Amino acid sequence: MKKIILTALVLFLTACSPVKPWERGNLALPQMALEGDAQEANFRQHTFFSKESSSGGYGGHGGGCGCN
Amino acid sequence: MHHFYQTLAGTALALSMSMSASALELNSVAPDFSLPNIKTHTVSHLSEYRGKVIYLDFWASWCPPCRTSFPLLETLYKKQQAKGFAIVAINMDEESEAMERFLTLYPASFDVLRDPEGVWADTYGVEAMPSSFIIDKKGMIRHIHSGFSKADIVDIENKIVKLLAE
Amino acid sequence: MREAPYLVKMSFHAMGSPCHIQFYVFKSAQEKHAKSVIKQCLSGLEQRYSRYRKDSLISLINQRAGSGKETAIDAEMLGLLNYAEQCYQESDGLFDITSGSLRNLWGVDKQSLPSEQQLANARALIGWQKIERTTSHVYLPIKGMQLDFGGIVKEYAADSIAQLLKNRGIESGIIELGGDIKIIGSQPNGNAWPIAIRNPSNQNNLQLSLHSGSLASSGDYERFQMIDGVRYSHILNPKTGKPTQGLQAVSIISEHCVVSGSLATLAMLKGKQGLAWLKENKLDFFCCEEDGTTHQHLSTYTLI
Amino acid sequence: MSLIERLSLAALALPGLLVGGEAQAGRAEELYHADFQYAHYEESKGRMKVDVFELSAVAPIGDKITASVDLVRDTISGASPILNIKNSDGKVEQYLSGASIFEQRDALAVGLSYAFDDVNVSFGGGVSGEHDYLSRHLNTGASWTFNKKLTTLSFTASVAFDEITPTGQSDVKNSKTSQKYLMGITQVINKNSLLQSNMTFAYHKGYLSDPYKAVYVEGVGLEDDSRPRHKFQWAWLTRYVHYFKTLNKAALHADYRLYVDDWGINGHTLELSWHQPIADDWLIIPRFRYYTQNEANFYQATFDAMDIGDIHSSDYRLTGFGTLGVGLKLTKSFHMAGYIKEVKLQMAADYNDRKASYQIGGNDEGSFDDFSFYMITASINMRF
Repeated sequence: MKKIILTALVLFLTACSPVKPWERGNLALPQMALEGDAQEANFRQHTFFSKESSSGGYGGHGGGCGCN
Repeated sequence: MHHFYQTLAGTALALSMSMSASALELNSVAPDFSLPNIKTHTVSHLSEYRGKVIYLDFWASWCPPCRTSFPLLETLYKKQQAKGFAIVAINMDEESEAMERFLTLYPASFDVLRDPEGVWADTYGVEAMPSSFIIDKKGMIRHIHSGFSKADIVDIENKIVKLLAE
Repeated sequence: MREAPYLVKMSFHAMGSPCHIQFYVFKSAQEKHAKSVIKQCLSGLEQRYSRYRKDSLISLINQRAGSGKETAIDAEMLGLLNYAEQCYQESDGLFDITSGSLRNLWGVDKQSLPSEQQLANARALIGWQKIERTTSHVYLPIKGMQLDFGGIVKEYAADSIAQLLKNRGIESGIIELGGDIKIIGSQPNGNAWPIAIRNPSNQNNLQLSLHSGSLASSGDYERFQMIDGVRYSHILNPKTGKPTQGLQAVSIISEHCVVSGSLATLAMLKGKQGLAWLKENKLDFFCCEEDGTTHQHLSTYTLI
Repeated sequence: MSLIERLSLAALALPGLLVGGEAQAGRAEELYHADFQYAHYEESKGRMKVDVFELSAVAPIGDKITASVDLVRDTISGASPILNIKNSDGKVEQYLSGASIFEQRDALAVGLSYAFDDVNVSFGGGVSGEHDYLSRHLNTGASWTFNKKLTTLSFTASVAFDEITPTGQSDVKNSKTSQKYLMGITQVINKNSLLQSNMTFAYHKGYLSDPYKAVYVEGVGLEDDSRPRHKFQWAWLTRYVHYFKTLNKAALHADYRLYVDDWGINGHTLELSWHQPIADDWLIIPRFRYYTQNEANFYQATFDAMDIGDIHSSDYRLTGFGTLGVGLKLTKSFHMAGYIKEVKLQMAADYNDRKASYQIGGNDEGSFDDFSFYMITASINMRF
């Protein structure tokens, strides 16, 4: 299983077309944010987590304007 | 662990090598360009600013550090303008409305030019948003600076003052 | 099919020594642009790091020694200082760029040995740990302290020019600045660049060919002085304040010229243990002892 | 590393050799955040109701450190299922807890994050408790952005220590510890789309049963809910976001999560949401969610003397079922140049219907467990 994931990731990394730093305007828009409203997302996931058995997966960083 | 460290160093080297291929170099001539000026609605050339110390800034309205930088750059410009300091801010928003809305919130009295396709950002090898190049009176790039945080304005002003005194 | 590239040769004087640069280009525009980039790089470096120019950044720092006034530095100077610190640590204090003040005692024109008192005073002005520096400023706390980037800047210039030309699509060439050599890439027909290392004791030079990498030498076959019939090298040991004894000359081959240069200087500074140190670190070297015997170890690079 | 490698690495930091821009440290945003949210959750059949008040604040310290604090108060009321009984004609009915329970849960969490050039590390911890339950947790995480800032690797790890002292059994103190690890990658695919894929591993050890739930054993009576003392969970979430400039700059969000645990449960979650900008700075976001899971291998609605082992449960969360949900979210943001830089209002409502028959592959458990629930949130976020 691990090998498939790794090869998928590597293939996938190389498949992306290079995006120049100044071409990230669309990715930085609020409607494109993975975590638009943290509190609302946490409440929603916490509710589903306490009503269903599945949980996990959410979290992590990245995307957006890539400014530093 | 040792082996891992070495491969990590190896990849870091490879990555850093590939990243820097297109960037411009310190102490090289700043390539001249001509871009539409949003105030005069004419085309401005970098060479028009020859003899001045120039803070050339590549920015866009959607980039948070640019919001931090504009008010600070505006004060710096007002303070040093008389001594032969110019700011050329190249906006790269795809649509000019977004830029206009930004400039109503963060007014700029220095020159703002338009480069939506990022043609000159490519030539200057912009690697991060925002990126700025400090150019001396002889047209040479003396400092390259990517990103922007509040504390940077002090260091930038020192460099500008030093170059103005040259 | 791209037309055949043609060879461009440049010979000039920079950083106090003769320089020869050769590279292949396809169009004259490329040649013109490359030449202007090389001149700007060298003049920029000389203007900032030459101790002989009163207006250079180094002179400004040295003049302000002990004055309480610190000097702002940019990313390049910060990089050089960090690199010098690495060399200082690797040589446990022998490679010390604050030994600038020793230069005056052992200048080429001096006819007599400096007195013990003069040596003691000079030693008091030396010590890398004495430098006060941050990522944006540097300050020499004692009046008379002097920084000297000899052994770093000329080799750094060779590496910088190679990088500048590579960025301009020039893949074949060789850069020689006062004996320090950096290869841009092998010749268009695939051959390596022939190089000769001068053997100080006899005239048959060592022939060598390099496809890539760099070669830098340290030693006293050009800069040395005879005082009362005794030969003194210009490589000075910051701990004793006296010229090193042991090896007469060392040449090192490695990827970056700045690394080859500092390793060669380090070997000379090791004095009597120089040869053992070279072997222990498995370096590619050619060296000649004071009695004229020569040694060499070339693993990754080939002899003609 | 050999001498020559050490020197070479130091040499490569010289601008002349590694020619290019200076990478700058620090994080993008240097603003203070203050967010307040009210949320309400309510189930059908007079079951549980929850009101949640949450206050979060974020403050930058220097140009590298960011501190955060989060305060939450839940008030829970209403009834909750405790038991399934098989009635005289063999049909299963669900019994709710008689008295209307009223509980209040308070939680505090704090965090610190430090931004290097391309790496961000964070540490945090918190405590949350009710009259019969105390949980303390610690977490840490790191993210590394590289490949011209197009790729971000994230790693998080957290550990939680929970203690349960069921009401009416003050001498009993059951504890459990949970460890959770996440590794994920976020990749910009092109100007208009990005993908995030995270994998989480969770391992729980200790008292995992529910003290307030029981199982009905035909001909014998009732037994306490009794689950294994360890549980391993694995989840793989993939999120895709795509920008549609021509549809008035809308964005599609599509998430799929695969879940497996060693209690025999496999779960699939699919969420689709359409983020549509309308007028200036209004966003209208319709969304759809489908969830399905099968039952745990020790779950039965009711038991009989033959099949009652020492591990057994009738908890409605461990059976097989599916949930269909729809929702709508509205946000409006105001941008200003003064002391307050941005104010954002958010309102959202979701309706979810859970049925055994919605489970993939169907399920003949009967509808005694079926119920629906809705969620409402309203929040104000301020940046200054």
